[in-house]
Amino acid sequence: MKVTVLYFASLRDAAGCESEQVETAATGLRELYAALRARHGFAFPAERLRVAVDAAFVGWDAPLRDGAEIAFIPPVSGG
Amino acid sequence: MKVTVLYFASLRDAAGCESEQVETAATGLRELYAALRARHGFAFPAERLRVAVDAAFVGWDAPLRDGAEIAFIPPVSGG
Amino acid sequence: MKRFSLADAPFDIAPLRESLLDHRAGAYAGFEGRVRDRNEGRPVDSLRYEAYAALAEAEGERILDEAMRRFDIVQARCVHRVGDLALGELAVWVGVSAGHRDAAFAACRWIIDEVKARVPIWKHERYADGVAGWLHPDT
Amino acid sequence: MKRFSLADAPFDIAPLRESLLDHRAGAYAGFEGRVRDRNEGRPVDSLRYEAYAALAEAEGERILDEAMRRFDIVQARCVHRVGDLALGELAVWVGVSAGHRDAAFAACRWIIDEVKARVPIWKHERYADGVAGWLHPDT
Repeated sequence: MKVTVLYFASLRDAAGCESEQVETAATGLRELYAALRARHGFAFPAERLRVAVDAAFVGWDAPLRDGAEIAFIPPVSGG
Repeated sequence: MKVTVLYFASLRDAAGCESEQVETAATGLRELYAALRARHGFAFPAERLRVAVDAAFVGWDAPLRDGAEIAFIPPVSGG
Repeated sequence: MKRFSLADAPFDIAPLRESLLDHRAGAYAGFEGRVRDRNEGRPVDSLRYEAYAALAEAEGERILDEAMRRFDIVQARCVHRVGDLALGELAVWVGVSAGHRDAAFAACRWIIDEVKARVPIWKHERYADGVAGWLHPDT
Repeated sequence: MKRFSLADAPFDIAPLRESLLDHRAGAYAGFEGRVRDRNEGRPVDSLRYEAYAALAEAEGERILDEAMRRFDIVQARCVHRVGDLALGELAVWVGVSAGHRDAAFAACRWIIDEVKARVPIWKHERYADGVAGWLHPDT
Protein backbone atom coordinates (compact mmCIF):
# COMPACT_ATOMS: atom_id res chain seq x y z
CA MET A 1 0.00 0.00 0.00
CA LYS A 2 1.22 3.51 -0.88
CA VAL A 3 0.41 6.60 1.18
CA THR A 4 1.61 10.21 1.25
CA VAL A 5 2.88 11.46 4.61
CA LEU A 6 3.04 15.19 5.39
CA TYR A 7 5.50 16.59 7.96
CA PHE A 8 5.21 19.85 9.87
CA ALA A 9 7.35 21.87 12.26
CA SER A 10 9.95 19.80 14.12
CA LEU A 11 8.83 16.58 12.41
CA ARG A 12 9.64 18.18 9.05
CA ASP A 13 13.04 19.28 10.31
CA ALA A 14 13.75 15.73 11.51
CA ALA A 15 12.45 14.09 8.31
CA GLY A 16 14.26 16.62 6.11
CA CYS A 17 11.26 16.92 3.79
CA GLU A 18 7.72 18.33 3.74
CA SER A 19 6.19 15.11 2.52
CA GLU A 20 7.09 11.72 1.20
CA GLN A 21 5.48 8.80 -0.60
CA VAL A 22 5.70 5.74 1.60
CA GLU A 23 5.27 2.14 0.49
CA THR A 24 4.14 0.42 3.65
CA ALA A 25 2.93 -2.93 4.96
CA ALA A 26 1.68 -1.31 8.19
CA THR A 27 -1.79 -2.40 9.23
CA GLY A 28 -2.64 0.84 11.04
CA LEU A 29 -1.60 4.42 11.77
CA ARG A 30 0.29 3.51 14.95
CA GLU A 31 2.38 0.95 13.17
CA LEU A 32 3.05 3.38 10.30
CA TYR A 33 4.17 6.08 12.73
CA ALA A 34 6.41 3.66 14.62
CA ALA A 35 8.17 2.74 11.36
CA LEU A 36 8.63 6.39 10.32
CA ARG A 37 9.75 7.35 13.81
CA ALA A 38 12.44 4.67 13.70
CA ARG A 39 13.58 5.83 10.24
CA HIS A 40 13.66 9.60 10.95
CA GLY A 41 14.35 9.66 14.67
CA PHE A 42 11.22 11.61 15.63
CA ALA A 43 11.31 12.68 19.29
CA PHE A 44 7.57 12.34 19.94
CA PRO A 45 5.88 9.13 21.04
CA ALA A 46 2.52 8.64 19.28
CA GLU A 47 0.68 9.64 22.50
CA ARG A 48 1.87 13.24 22.07
CA LEU A 49 0.62 13.49 18.49
CA ARG A 50 -2.71 13.75 16.79
CA VAL A 51 -3.21 12.23 13.38
CA ALA A 52 -5.09 13.42 10.31
CA VAL A 53 -6.11 11.57 7.16
CA ASP A 54 -6.99 13.57 4.05
CA ALA A 55 -6.99 16.85 6.01
CA ALA A 56 -9.37 15.68 8.74
CA PHE A 57 -8.47 14.65 12.29
CA VAL A 58 -9.09 10.95 12.89
CA GLY A 59 -8.56 8.53 15.76
CA TRP A 60 -5.40 6.42 15.77
CA ASP A 61 -7.61 3.42 15.05
CA ALA A 62 -8.87 4.82 11.74
CA PRO A 63 -8.21 2.49 8.77
CA LEU A 64 -5.15 2.95 6.58
CA ARG A 65 -6.20 3.28 2.94
CA ASP A 66 -4.10 3.10 -0.21
CA GLY A 67 -3.54 6.64 -1.58
CA ALA A 68 -4.38 8.39 1.70
CA GLU A 69 -2.67 11.64 2.70
CA ILE A 70 -1.56 11.27 6.30
CA ALA A 71 -0.23 13.88 8.72
CA PHE A 72 1.15 13.30 12.19
CA ILE A 73 0.40 16.50 14.12
CA PRO A 74 2.89 17.51 16.81
CA PRO A 75 1.67 19.73 19.69
CA VAL A 76 0.41 22.98 18.19
CA SER A 77 1.54 26.48 19.20
CA GLY A 78 -0.58 28.99 17.34
CA GLY A 79 -2.14 32.07 18.93
CA MET B 1 -26.34 77.78 55.37
CA LYS B 2 -26.44 77.98 51.59
CA VAL B 3 -25.54 75.09 49.27
CA THR B 4 -25.85 74.37 45.56
CA VAL B 5 -27.68 71.18 44.65
CA LEU B 6 -27.22 69.52 41.25
CA TYR B 7 -29.88 67.28 39.71
CA PHE B 8 -29.42 64.60 37.09
CA ALA B 9 -31.62 62.31 35.03
CA SER B 10 -35.05 61.63 36.59
CA LEU B 11 -34.24 63.84 39.61
CA ARG B 12 -33.69 66.76 37.23
CA ASP B 13 -36.98 66.03 35.48
CA ALA B 14 -38.77 65.97 38.84
CA ALA B 15 -37.05 69.12 40.14
CA GLY B 16 -37.54 70.92 36.83
CA CYS B 17 -34.02 72.38 36.97
CA GLU B 18 -30.39 71.30 36.66
CA SER B 19 -29.37 72.94 39.90
CA GLU B 20 -30.61 75.25 42.58
CA GLN B 21 -29.28 77.32 45.44
CA VAL B 22 -30.78 76.08 48.67
CA GLU B 23 -30.91 77.91 51.97
CA THR B 24 -31.12 75.12 54.51
CA ALA B 25 -31.12 74.49 58.23
CA ALA B 26 -30.48 70.76 57.67
CA THR B 27 -27.78 69.29 59.90
CA GLY B 28 -26.74 66.61 57.41
CA LEU B 29 -27.10 65.24 53.90
CA ARG B 30 -29.95 62.88 54.80
CA GLU B 31 -32.00 65.67 56.28
CA LEU B 32 -31.28 67.91 53.28
CA TYR B 33 -32.38 65.18 50.86
CA ALA B 34 -35.54 64.50 52.87
CA ALA B 35 -36.49 68.18 52.61
CA LEU B 36 -35.80 68.34 48.86
CA ARG B 37 -37.61 65.05 48.28
CA ALA B 38 -40.69 66.42 50.02
CA ARG B 39 -40.55 69.62 47.97
CA HIS B 40 -39.95 68.03 44.52
CA GLY B 41 -41.61 64.66 44.96
CA PHE B 42 -38.52 62.57 44.20
CA ALA B 43 -39.36 58.88 43.86
CA PHE B 44 -36.12 57.51 45.36
CA PRO B 45 -35.59 56.95 49.07
CA ALA B 46 -32.07 57.98 50.17
CA GLU B 47 -31.05 54.30 50.34
CA ARG B 48 -31.21 54.05 46.54
CA LEU B 49 -28.99 57.08 46.01
CA ARG B 50 -25.33 57.90 46.37
CA VAL B 51 -24.26 61.38 47.32
CA ALA B 52 -21.37 63.56 46.15
CA VAL B 53 -19.96 66.77 47.58
CA ASP B 54 -17.82 69.01 45.38
CA ALA B 55 -17.62 66.33 42.66
CA ALA B 56 -16.43 63.53 44.96
CA PHE B 57 -18.49 60.64 46.33
CA VAL B 58 -18.92 60.87 50.10
CA GLY B 59 -20.76 58.90 52.76
CA TRP B 60 -24.19 60.12 53.84
CA ASP B 61 -22.63 61.07 57.18
CA ALA B 62 -20.21 63.56 55.59
CA PRO B 63 -20.55 67.09 57.03
CA LEU B 64 -22.69 69.70 55.32
CA ARG B 65 -20.61 72.83 54.63
CA ASP B 66 -21.74 76.28 53.59
CA GLY B 67 -21.07 76.82 49.89
CA ALA B 68 -20.79 73.10 49.07
CA GLU B 69 -21.93 71.71 45.71
CA ILE B 70 -24.05 68.65 46.42
CA ALA B 71 -25.36 66.01 44.03
CA PHE B 72 -27.75 63.19 44.83
CA ILE B 73 -26.86 60.41 42.41
CA PRO B 74 -29.71 58.16 41.25
CA PRO B 75 -28.88 54.61 40.06
CA VAL B 76 -26.55 54.93 37.07
CA SER B 77 -27.10 53.32 33.65
CA GLY B 78 -24.02 53.96 31.54
CA GLY B 79 -22.30 51.34 29.39
CA MET C 1 -2.11 60.29 30.08
CA LYS C 2 -5.72 60.22 31.14
CA ARG C 3 -7.10 56.69 30.94
CA PHE C 4 -10.81 57.52 31.12
CA SER C 5 -12.67 60.15 29.16
CA LEU C 6 -16.12 61.24 28.07
CA ALA C 7 -16.74 61.97 24.39
CA ASP C 8 -19.60 64.19 23.23
CA ALA C 9 -19.26 63.08 19.59
CA PRO C 10 -18.41 59.80 17.81
CA PHE C 11 -14.79 58.83 18.37
CA ASP C 12 -12.30 56.66 16.53
CA ILE C 13 -11.09 53.55 18.35
CA ALA C 14 -8.01 52.91 16.20
CA PRO C 15 -5.64 55.57 17.65
CA LEU C 16 -6.79 54.73 21.19
CA ARG C 17 -6.00 51.06 20.64
CA GLU C 18 -2.63 51.97 19.13
CA SER C 19 -1.77 53.93 22.26
CA LEU C 20 -2.06 50.72 24.33
CA LEU C 21 0.32 48.59 22.33
CA ASP C 22 3.99 48.02 22.95
CA HIS C 23 6.38 45.12 22.60
CA ARG C 24 5.62 43.77 26.06
CA ALA C 25 1.94 43.50 25.16
CA GLY C 26 1.32 40.04 23.75
CA ALA C 27 -2.40 40.32 24.35
CA TYR C 28 -5.05 42.95 23.78
CA ALA C 29 -8.69 42.62 24.83
CA GLY C 30 -11.27 45.16 23.74
CA PHE C 31 -14.92 45.71 24.52
CA GLU C 32 -17.45 47.86 22.67
CA GLY C 33 -20.95 48.61 23.85
CA ARG C 34 -23.31 49.78 21.12
CA VAL C 35 -26.88 51.06 20.99
CA ARG C 36 -29.16 48.09 20.43
CA ASP C 37 -32.43 48.21 18.52
CA ARG C 38 -34.31 46.93 21.56
CA ASN C 39 -34.14 46.90 25.34
CA GLU C 40 -35.82 43.98 27.09
CA GLY C 41 -37.84 43.26 23.99
CA ARG C 42 -39.00 46.84 23.45
CA PRO C 43 -37.99 48.51 20.15
CA VAL C 44 -35.69 51.47 20.81
CA ASP C 45 -35.72 54.52 18.54
CA SER C 46 -32.84 56.49 19.94
CA LEU C 47 -30.90 57.09 23.08
CA ARG C 48 -29.18 59.79 25.01
CA TYR C 49 -26.48 59.56 27.67
CA GLU C 50 -25.96 62.26 30.24
CA ALA C 51 -23.18 62.47 32.78
CA TYR C 52 -22.22 64.39 35.85
CA ALA C 53 -19.06 65.15 33.93
CA ALA C 54 -16.65 66.21 36.70
CA LEU C 55 -17.54 63.24 38.89
CA ALA C 56 -17.76 60.78 35.99
CA GLU C 57 -14.26 61.67 34.85
CA ALA C 58 -12.84 61.38 38.35
CA GLU C 59 -14.60 58.09 39.10
CA GLY C 60 -13.71 56.65 35.66
CA GLU C 61 -10.05 57.54 36.20
CA ARG C 62 -10.19 55.90 39.63
CA ILE C 63 -11.54 52.67 38.10
CA LEU C 64 -8.79 52.58 35.48
CA ASP C 65 -6.11 53.28 38.10
CA GLU C 66 -7.51 50.47 40.24
CA ALA C 67 -7.41 48.13 37.24
CA MET C 68 -3.71 48.95 36.70
CA ARG C 69 -3.01 47.89 40.28
CA ARG C 70 -5.33 44.85 40.43
CA PHE C 71 -4.29 43.15 37.19
CA ASP C 72 -0.98 42.30 35.56
CA ILE C 73 -1.58 44.55 32.56
CA VAL C 74 0.48 46.95 30.46
CA GLN C 75 -2.08 49.67 29.77
CA ALA C 76 -5.84 50.31 29.84
CA ARG C 77 -8.24 52.98 28.60
CA CYS C 78 -11.97 53.62 28.45
CA VAL C 79 -14.07 56.19 26.61
CA HIS C 80 -17.80 56.71 27.18
CA ARG C 81 -20.09 58.69 24.87
CA VAL C 82 -22.49 61.33 26.13
CA GLY C 83 -25.23 63.10 24.17
CA ASP C 84 -27.57 61.76 21.49
CA LEU C 85 -26.71 58.42 19.92
CA ALA C 86 -28.29 56.66 16.95
CA LEU C 87 -28.98 52.93 16.73
CA GLY C 88 -25.78 50.97 16.31
CA GLU C 89 -23.54 53.81 17.51
CA LEU C 90 -20.65 53.12 19.85
CA ALA C 91 -21.57 54.03 23.44
CA VAL C 92 -18.53 52.78 25.36
CA TRP C 93 -15.14 51.34 24.53
CA VAL C 94 -12.66 49.59 26.83
CA GLY C 95 -9.19 48.48 25.73
CA VAL C 96 -6.58 46.61 27.75
CA SER C 97 -3.11 45.42 26.77
CA ALA C 98 -1.18 42.85 28.79
CA GLY C 99 1.61 40.33 28.57
CA HIS C 100 -0.88 37.47 28.54
CA ARG C 101 -4.52 36.97 27.69
CA ASP C 102 -5.78 35.97 31.16
CA ALA C 103 -5.06 39.41 32.59
CA ALA C 104 -6.20 41.25 29.45
CA PHE C 105 -9.63 39.56 29.46
CA ALA C 106 -10.10 39.78 33.24
CA ALA C 107 -9.20 43.47 33.42
CA CYS C 108 -11.32 44.39 30.39
CA ARG C 109 -14.35 42.67 31.88
CA TRP C 110 -13.77 44.18 35.31
CA ILE C 111 -13.44 47.70 33.92
CA ILE C 112 -16.70 47.62 31.95
CA ASP C 113 -18.55 46.13 34.94
CA GLU C 114 -17.21 48.82 37.29
CA VAL C 115 -17.89 51.63 34.82
CA LYS C 116 -21.49 50.48 34.46
CA ALA C 117 -21.91 50.21 38.22
CA ARG C 118 -20.08 53.30 39.47
CA VAL C 119 -19.71 56.07 36.90
CA PRO C 120 -22.48 58.72 37.07
CA ILE C 121 -23.83 58.39 33.53
CA TRP C 122 -27.51 57.91 32.77
CA LYS C 123 -29.24 56.48 29.74
CA HIS C 124 -32.42 58.05 28.41
CA GLU C 125 -34.25 55.86 25.91
CA ARG C 126 -36.98 56.78 23.45
CA TYR C 127 -39.02 53.78 22.36
CA ALA C 128 -40.71 53.27 19.01
CA ASP C 129 -44.12 53.53 20.76
CA GLY C 130 -43.32 57.13 21.75
CA VAL C 131 -42.63 56.48 25.43
CA ALA C 132 -39.34 57.78 26.79
CA GLY C 133 -37.60 57.64 30.11
CA TRP C 134 -34.49 57.43 32.22
CA LEU C 135 -33.01 54.07 33.12
CA HIS C 136 -32.31 53.67 36.82
CA PRO C 137 -31.55 49.98 37.33
CA ASP C 138 -32.48 48.33 40.61
CA THR C 139 -29.09 46.72 41.17
CA MET D 1 -19.23 33.65 5.01
CA LYS D 2 -16.15 31.87 6.27
CA ARG D 3 -15.59 32.67 9.93
CA PHE D 4 -12.00 31.46 10.23
CA SER D 5 -9.12 32.21 7.90
CA LEU D 6 -5.37 32.18 7.63
CA ALA D 7 -3.57 35.33 6.42
CA ASP D 8 -0.08 35.19 4.91
CA ALA D 9 0.38 38.97 5.19
CA PRO D 10 -0.62 41.69 7.68
CA PHE D 11 -4.39 42.20 7.69
CA ASP D 12 -6.68 45.04 8.68
CA ILE D 13 -9.02 44.39 11.61
CA ALA D 14 -11.44 47.29 10.93
CA PRO D 15 -13.45 45.75 8.04
CA LEU D 16 -13.55 42.40 9.82
CA ARG D 17 -14.97 44.03 12.95
CA GLU D 18 -17.48 45.97 10.85
CA SER D 19 -18.75 42.71 9.37
CA LEU D 20 -19.74 41.51 12.85
CA LEU D 21 -21.89 44.47 13.82
CA ASP D 22 -25.61 44.84 13.42
CA HIS D 23 -28.40 46.46 15.40
CA ARG D 24 -28.97 43.39 17.56
CA ALA D 25 -25.33 43.49 18.68
CA GLY D 26 -25.13 45.58 21.84
CA ALA D 27 -21.77 44.11 22.76
CA TYR D 28 -18.53 43.37 20.91
CA ALA D 29 -15.51 41.66 22.45
CA GLY D 30 -12.23 41.46 20.59
CA PHE D 31 -8.92 39.77 21.23
CA GLU D 32 -5.57 40.39 19.58
CA GLY D 33 -2.46 38.30 20.07
CA ARG D 34 0.78 40.04 19.14
CA VAL D 35 4.42 39.02 18.90
CA ARG D 36 6.07 39.81 22.22
CA ASP D 37 9.70 40.78 22.65
CA ARG D 38 10.31 37.84 24.95
CA ASN D 39 9.07 34.32 25.64
CA GLU D 40 9.48 33.05 29.19
CA GLY D 41 12.11 35.69 29.85
CA ARG D 42 14.12 35.01 26.70
CA PRO D 43 14.49 37.93 24.22
CA VAL D 44 12.82 37.05 20.92
CA ASP D 45 14.18 38.42 17.64
CA SER D 46 11.51 37.26 15.24
CA LEU D 47 8.94 34.60 14.74
CA ARG D 48 7.37 32.49 12.06
CA TYR D 49 4.05 30.65 12.04
CA GLU D 50 3.43 27.66 9.84
CA ALA D 51 0.16 25.86 9.36
CA TYR D 52 -1.18 22.68 7.85
CA ALA D 53 -3.41 25.02 5.88
CA ALA D 54 -6.21 22.69 4.73
CA LEU D 55 -6.67 21.18 8.19
CA ALA D 56 -6.18 24.48 10.03
CA GLU D 57 -8.92 26.13 7.99
CA ALA D 58 -11.30 23.22 8.53
CA GLU D 59 -10.61 22.97 12.27
CA GLY D 60 -10.77 26.75 12.72
CA GLU D 61 -14.14 26.84 10.96
CA ARG D 62 -15.35 24.01 13.19
CA ILE D 63 -14.38 25.97 16.31
CA LEU D 64 -16.22 29.09 15.13
CA ASP D 65 -19.30 27.04 14.20
CA GLU D 66 -19.22 25.44 17.65
CA ALA D 67 -18.99 28.88 19.25
CA MET D 68 -22.10 30.00 17.34
CA ARG D 69 -24.00 27.05 18.81
CA ARG D 70 -22.57 27.17 22.35
CA PHE D 71 -23.00 30.89 23.05
CA ASP D 72 -25.83 33.38 22.61
CA ILE D 73 -23.91 35.49 20.10
CA VAL D 74 -24.70 37.31 16.86
CA GLN D 75 -21.51 36.69 14.90
CA ALA D 76 -17.87 35.62 15.37
CA ARG D 77 -14.69 35.57 13.31
CA CYS D 78 -11.03 34.71 13.71
CA VAL D 79 -7.97 35.32 11.53
CA HIS D 80 -4.53 33.81 12.21
CA ARG D 81 -1.31 34.94 10.54
CA VAL D 82 1.15 32.55 8.97
CA GLY D 83 4.66 33.32 7.69
CA ASP D 84 7.31 35.66 9.10
CA LEU D 85 6.20 38.18 11.73
CA ALA D 86 8.13 41.07 13.24
CA LEU D 87 8.02 42.07 16.91
CA GLY D 88 4.71 43.69 17.77
CA GLU D 89 2.91 42.34 14.72
CA LEU D 90 -0.60 40.98 15.00
CA ALA D 91 -0.56 37.16 15.09
CA VAL D 92 -4.21 36.35 15.76
CA TRP D 93 -7.47 38.26 16.01
CA VAL D 94 -10.83 37.11 17.40
CA GLY D 95 -13.99 39.21 17.25
CA VAL D 96 -17.42 38.37 18.67
CA SER D 97 -20.64 40.37 18.62
CA ALA D 98 -23.59 39.55 20.86
CA GLY D 99 -26.70 41.04 22.40
CA HIS D 100 -25.01 41.22 25.80
CA ARG D 101 -21.47 41.34 27.14
CA ASP D 102 -21.50 38.06 29.07
CA ALA D 103 -21.81 36.00 25.92
CA ALA D 104 -19.45 38.22 23.92
CA PHE D 105 -16.63 37.86 26.48
CA ALA D 106 -17.21 34.16 27.12
CA ALA D 107 -17.27 33.25 23.42
CA CYS D 108 -14.24 35.38 22.59
CA ARG D 109 -12.21 33.74 25.33
CA TRP D 110 -13.40 30.25 24.41
CA ILE D 111 -12.52 30.74 20.74
CA ILE D 112 -8.94 31.89 21.35
CA ASP D 113 -8.39 29.04 23.83
CA GLU D 114 -9.71 26.44 21.37
CA VAL D 115 -7.75 27.89 18.45
CA LYS D 116 -4.55 27.72 20.49
CA ALA D 117 -5.29 24.15 21.56
CA ARG D 118 -6.65 22.60 18.37
CA VAL D 119 -5.66 24.39 15.18
CA PRO D 120 -2.54 22.93 13.49
CA ILE D 121 -0.35 26.03 13.51
CA TRP D 122 3.19 26.05 14.84
CA LYS D 123 5.36 28.85 16.10
CA HIS D 124 9.05 29.00 15.25
CA GLU D 125 11.00 31.49 17.36
CA ARG D 126 14.42 32.95 16.80
CA TYR D 127 15.99 34.28 19.98
CA ALA D 128 18.42 37.18 20.30
CA ASP D 129 21.14 34.68 21.31
CA GLY D 130 20.91 33.01 17.88
CA VAL D 131 19.09 29.89 19.01
CA ALA D 132 15.90 29.02 17.12
CA GLY D 133 13.31 26.32 17.41
CA TRP D 134 9.76 25.11 17.12
CA LEU D 135 7.38 25.46 20.05
CA HIS D 136 5.60 22.23 20.93
CA PRO D 137 3.91 22.86 24.28
CA ASP D 138 3.50 19.98 26.71
CA THR D 139 -0.18 20.58 27.37
